[in-house]
Amino acid sequence: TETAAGGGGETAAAEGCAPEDVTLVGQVRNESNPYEASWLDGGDAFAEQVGLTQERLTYDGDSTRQQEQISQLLAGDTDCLVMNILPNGDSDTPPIVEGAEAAGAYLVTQWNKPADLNVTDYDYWLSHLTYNGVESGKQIGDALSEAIGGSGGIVALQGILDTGAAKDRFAGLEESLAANPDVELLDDQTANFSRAEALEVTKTLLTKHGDDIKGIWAANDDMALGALEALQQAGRDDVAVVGIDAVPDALTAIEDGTMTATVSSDGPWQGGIGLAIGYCVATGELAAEDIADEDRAWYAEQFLIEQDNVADFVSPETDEADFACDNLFSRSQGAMS
Amino acid sequence: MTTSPAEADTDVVHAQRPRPRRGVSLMDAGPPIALVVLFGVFAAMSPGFRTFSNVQNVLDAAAVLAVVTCGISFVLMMGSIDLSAPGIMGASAITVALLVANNRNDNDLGLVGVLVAVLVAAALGCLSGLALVVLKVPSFMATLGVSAVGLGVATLMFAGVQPNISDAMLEGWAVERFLGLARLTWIALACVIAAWLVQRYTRLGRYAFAIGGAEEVLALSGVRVAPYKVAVFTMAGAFYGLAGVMVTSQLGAGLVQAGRGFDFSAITAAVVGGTLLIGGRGGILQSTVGVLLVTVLTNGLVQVGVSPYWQGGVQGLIVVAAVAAAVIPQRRRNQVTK
Amino acid sequence: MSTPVLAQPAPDAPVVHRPTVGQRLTSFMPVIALVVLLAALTIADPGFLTLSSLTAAVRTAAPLIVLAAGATVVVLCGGIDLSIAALCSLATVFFALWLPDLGGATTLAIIAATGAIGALQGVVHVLLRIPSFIVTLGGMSIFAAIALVISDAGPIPLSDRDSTKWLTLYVAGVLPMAFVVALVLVAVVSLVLKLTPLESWVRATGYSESAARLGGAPVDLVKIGAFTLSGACAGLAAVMLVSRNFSGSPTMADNLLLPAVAAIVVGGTAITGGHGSLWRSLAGALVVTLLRVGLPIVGVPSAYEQILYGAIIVAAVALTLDRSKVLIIK
Amino acid sequence: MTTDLQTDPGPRAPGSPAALEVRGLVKHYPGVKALDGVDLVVRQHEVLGLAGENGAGKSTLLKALVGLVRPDAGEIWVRGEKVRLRSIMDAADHGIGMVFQEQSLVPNLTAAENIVLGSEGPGVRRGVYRWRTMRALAQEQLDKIGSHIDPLARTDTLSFADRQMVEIAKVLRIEERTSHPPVIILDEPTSVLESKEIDTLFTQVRRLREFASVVFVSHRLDEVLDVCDRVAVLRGGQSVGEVPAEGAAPAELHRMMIGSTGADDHYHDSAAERSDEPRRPRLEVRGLSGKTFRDVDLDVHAGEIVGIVGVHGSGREDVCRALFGAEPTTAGEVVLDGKKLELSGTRAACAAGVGYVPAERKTEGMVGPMSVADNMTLTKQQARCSGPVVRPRKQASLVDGWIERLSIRTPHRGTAIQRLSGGNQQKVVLARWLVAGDVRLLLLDHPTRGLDIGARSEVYRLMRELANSGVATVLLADSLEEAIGMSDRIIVMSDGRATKEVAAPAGGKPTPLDLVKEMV
Ligand SMILES: Nc1ncnc2c1ncn2[C@@H]1O[C@H](COP(=O)(O)OP(=O)(O)OP(=O)(O)O)[C@@H](O)[C@H]1O
Ligand SMILES: Nc1ncnc2c1ncn2[C@@H]1O[C@H](COP(=O)(O)OP(=O)(O)OP(=O)(O)O)[C@@H](O)[C@H]1O
Ligand SMILES: [Mg+2]
Ligand SMILES: [Mg+2]
Repeated sequence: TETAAGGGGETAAAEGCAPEDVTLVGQVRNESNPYEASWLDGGDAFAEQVGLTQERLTYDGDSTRQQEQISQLLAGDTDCLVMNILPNGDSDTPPIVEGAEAAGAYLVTQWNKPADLNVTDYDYWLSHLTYNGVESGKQIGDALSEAIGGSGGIVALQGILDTGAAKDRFAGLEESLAANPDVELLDDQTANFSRAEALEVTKTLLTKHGDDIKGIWAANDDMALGALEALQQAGRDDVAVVGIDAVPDALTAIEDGTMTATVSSDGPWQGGIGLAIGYCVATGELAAEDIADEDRAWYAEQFLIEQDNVADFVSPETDEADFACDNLFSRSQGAMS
Repeated sequence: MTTSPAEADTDVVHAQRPRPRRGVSLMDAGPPIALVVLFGVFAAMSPGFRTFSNVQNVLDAAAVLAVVTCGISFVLMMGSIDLSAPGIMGASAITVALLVANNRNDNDLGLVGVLVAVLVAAALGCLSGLALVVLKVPSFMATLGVSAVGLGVATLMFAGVQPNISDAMLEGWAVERFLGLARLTWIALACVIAAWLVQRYTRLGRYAFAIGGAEEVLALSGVRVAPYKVAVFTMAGAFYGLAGVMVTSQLGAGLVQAGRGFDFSAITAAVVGGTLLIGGRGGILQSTVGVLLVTVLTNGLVQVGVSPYWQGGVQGLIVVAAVAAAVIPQRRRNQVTK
Repeated sequence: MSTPVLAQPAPDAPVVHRPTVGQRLTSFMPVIALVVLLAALTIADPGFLTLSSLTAAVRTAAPLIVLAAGATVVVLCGGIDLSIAALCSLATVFFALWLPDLGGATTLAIIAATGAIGALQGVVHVLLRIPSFIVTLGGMSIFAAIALVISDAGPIPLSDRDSTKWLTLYVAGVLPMAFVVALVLVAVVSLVLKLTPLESWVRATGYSESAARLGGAPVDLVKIGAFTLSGACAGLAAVMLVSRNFSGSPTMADNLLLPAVAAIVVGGTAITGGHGSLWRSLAGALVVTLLRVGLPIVGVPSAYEQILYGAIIVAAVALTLDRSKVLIIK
Repeated sequence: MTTDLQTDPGPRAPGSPAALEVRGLVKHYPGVKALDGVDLVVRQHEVLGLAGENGAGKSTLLKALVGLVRPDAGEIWVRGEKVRLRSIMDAADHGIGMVFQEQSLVPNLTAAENIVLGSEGPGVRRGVYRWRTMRALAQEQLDKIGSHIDPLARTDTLSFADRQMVEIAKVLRIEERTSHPPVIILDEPTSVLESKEIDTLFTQVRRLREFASVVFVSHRLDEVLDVCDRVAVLRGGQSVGEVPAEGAAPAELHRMMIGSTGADDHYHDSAAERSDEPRRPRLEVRGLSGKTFRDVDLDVHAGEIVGIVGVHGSGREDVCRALFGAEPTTAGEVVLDGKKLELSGTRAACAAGVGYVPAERKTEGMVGPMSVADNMTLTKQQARCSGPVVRPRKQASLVDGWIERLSIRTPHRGTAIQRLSGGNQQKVVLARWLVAGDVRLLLLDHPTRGLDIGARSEVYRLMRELANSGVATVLLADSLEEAIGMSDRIIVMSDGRATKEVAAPAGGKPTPLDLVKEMV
């Protein structure tokens, strides 16, 4: 669909903006979460690299507030606006995309997107990247099965139920369970991606299932860390715990051996790459139509981190080379299916 | 002219009934009965629920909420409302995490760090009180504002890196047990007793109660209510601060979101227990029963295996039903329900 | 019958009741707060005050205005409705689910359904005498659970975007239709209250429920009506959100609860009931929206933004509250 | 006897100065001059009565004396010393204390706490309550007035009269605060008391005279003359004179209050025209039972006023409320005009044409912050609108009409009712049912509580007028005399049962004594 783009027509100056005219905006949920804070820091690092500053927006996990901020942003000067956005949920992506398209602002989204929304239908929505949640869920599921010796009971801590990430990851766990028939899922509860909730839920699950629990599968590291606390308080050190995101505390826990595995998602890189794609297109160094279709919606590279390779991930650094206009999609693991 | 002669011969002998009551009555028994019934139902439905370790677990899980509810009860007794728990708890959680032994700096203040965190929280609570009495901003808004301020302060201190604590004492609070219960649970119990003593035996507590009953009358009796209101909010802030410290001890890390959701769950607990929002009713003991009710409910629903999708809804339904059951026997003529 | 006719002194000549300058000023305070805030944002970022920016702000504010307007009537009656946001989220899901079958009638069906749900809460509140805080708190979690289940915990895209397109149009090129609808709603409800005895019943209920009841006001019906209106408004707000997001989602509006209540209070409506108006909530909703979107847009860093938000919102209430009407502030 | 006699004011007179002297006190409220240069002298060891119509400014003056109202002009002297009273505590320090017209106790505290509230003294040490001491302190006060209330009972579980006693016990705490003889102000303390309690109170007041000065306000002029040494009269915010109580007659006081000769009789015989044919009663109550009453039967005919008398706790008030649907019933049937009356709620009662004036005006009778007009037209909106839409003009003229008919002193119909004097508020509440026009059964619970004589006789006249127009009225009177005077028939209630019916036709009235015998 060629969306009628009122502002688009006049700004689609393919010749590009002068680098100093580009406005860079990074938007995440909040800065009180290490992963998202590091994302914005990565964005700052990229902005510095090109001699600009990034406008840091946070919406406190509040979908409406995210929309409100973006429509306000798009009501301003959108000529050379580049946005690297973390939509709060799948349903928040379409209006952002439509808004950016109508205003002619360059947009890169990450993590959340409804499956039936195609990036290639839009001109200004340059790219959507995410990690393969099914894959991550499966990877840590497998790691967990291995850690408990291939058989035994586990419990799952789900994320916010209505997010794609939570669902994909859980689907991955189910795949893993299918492949490991001796591992039994005793219970699944949601702890809303929250460390504190995970603590309470895990405590309850521990009393409910007692020693049957051999492993805990958590849809993110925050919940895994909450579960670890619960285990510690219950005096249980025989339960394997896995998570996703590779937040610093989880890496430390893996180093210590208290946690089994996590999957990397590279916050600083994510914060930089989104801006970099937009910046390259805005300045004309990369033509939007030259981005291959498989790079419009793609899975980024991720790694299963366990004790043996954790040292490589302890201090993630952004590499300027990652953001070079000809190297933007080097971490792609292929188009989203 | 015979307007109204007070002649002795029209004198009337009193047929006084033993109506005047002291303190509690059977009418207040609703919530405890609801608690027992709920407990019984879950125990019957789930073998996991009625284990000793699960009862321990319920009590441990109630600890933080109980401390928050102690604070909020005084505010509710005054007829005010307090939504500042999330912000204040976040601020105190980060403060304490940065002051005791941690991975961000070389501080190792131990108990002093806890004290400072509680003081910071009390100061924030005091801010709510001042906004209420000086600026005359309704507590709903004043505390919502203070909550935002607290979260902002916490985020500033958080600065992108998770402070993890390694302080043995604080970590021990969550892990070490005494008579089968975690230290935190004992701390919570101490808080409940202290709060009850304050409510029963101090001017602050009784005036908080009286302010909820008839604020204007206190002024007519020459009592300046403003300082007491500020004091109540300050005390509530201190309780939230301690709760923030307790969450930090449980999680082993200072989280900005340490207090998320505690505002409404504490109010729910207090109201379910009989500390009504109109003020002048209920008290610490009632609120504590409410805390246990809510905690038993949360735990029981997981134990019984209600789908996570439905848990919130079932909980809401049961809370309404519990309050209805508690309220119906108390229905009085022309009762005002807000 | 011996009826002594008393030589009563003639009643004092009726003094014409004219509000003083101060009183007039207090009733305009919400607007003044709005203007001051706008000015401050413009000073912080001169690029902020543009027509397109204002247009975006009022468009953004529309659902919040509608939610706040409905809840204002409940607050005027002395109650509170904490379920509006969850009900609104549920309604977005209903909308997306019903749209294929009902087509153009979906909007009305949604408003009718949420109105009925609101009425149900009102009935529970009135009949069982459970405080509205609890009834609607329970409602909040029940609606959230239903929304989660029927949506299968995920967003449901609209099958047909045209049915809500009218809400995204602009009147005279600049006034967003959603905002116009919100304005019309506020105007209509205000007028209905003014022109019928409802206003005095609502206020009487809010100020003193027992006096209103013993004075013969239909307190229970008024309260149920208020909850019905509040529910219906949640439905309308849901349609607005759906028109903006092209999908329904079980948590879409959840975060609008506190802003909506904040809008009511910032407008100067007494949270204890009786005193206030829908117009005040309209201004309050605009103030809250400006704070929510304006502060980050003009470049206030996240942590400071929260601190500023807290401080400004308290200051705004300090400014708008008419203390002569509310004697005791709880 | 001299009226308008200006006795020599105290301060500069030889001998002891006046306990309290007020000179030229002025207080404006928007639209009213509540006090317009009032002069008043309270001598030591005297009981000074203060009389005046509703809205004459009595309460305002007294509130100025305890620092609650800041006068616009004028001086207050205490024992020969000019003072400025900024707060109630200021006044207490000067030995001035007051019992307010509207009850002012904290309902959810114990009686003991209320008594010592604000001056707990040894009852609280370093912020910590010492309940025993507190209880003893309170008991001491209660003993002074011979009350047997449990000091640790919650105040809201006490009866109205007991609460009044608590208030008096509370104000007597002022003795403990000052070494000077205190001035104790009682604003309509008797309006809610029964005669026995009134006697106790008067004994107390006479005792007080030994060591204090007392200012006493009541609309029952004979009562005032009975207990006071001297009576000062206010009219329209001005002092119009004073009389020594000895030998004065109520009529004389009344003349001063209203500035002309007025009524000399306040009770009305029933209208004679009522036909005595055995018609079906308008109201038939059969076997009505509730929490505090059992098996009550009651018939009221159209045009009849039936008084219900009984001691405290006899349940008569609850019967009234039950008939209005405001109190649950457990059994019984009520038929109004041949149709069964649903006791499901107040709305059904209103719709059936039942009106109710509650005794507790402040909390149940009126909506304080709303205007006089809105309070008056709260019920039957037909009065302010034909059809669903209000007609402000019609409402205004209607309300203004009633304001004039009842001489309600209010600056404007738009004034908040809480700004009116107590008596005028009561008139508005009554007017509410008169405005409605089609009331068939009127339940009046102490309708004249707090009204001055003029307003009272106006209310009596209205009641009779309404009865004549066919309204059936149930009256819980302020005093036995009122009940006897107004009623056509009197039901005696005791212990929740209607025990006796006494006919009280014009010319054949029972005496109070007849009734009292039945009540106990
Ligand atoms: N707070 C107020 N605001 C405005 N007007 C007031 C206020 N208080 C009293 N007034 C007015 O002042 C006048 C005197 O009132 P006050 O209460 O002193 O009368 P009163 O003599 O005590 O009457 P009553 O016998 O009915 O108690 C009345 O007209 C009343 O309307
Ligand atoms: N046995 C009882 N238990 C509890 N409350 C009671 C009881 N009897 C009466 N009451 C309450 O006491 C109050 C006064 O009672 P009642 O209506 O009998 O008084 P009354 O006869 O109208 O006296 P008054 O002359 O003061 O008007 C009412 O609120 C009633 O509900
Ligand atoms: Mg008075
Ligand atoms: Mg009575």
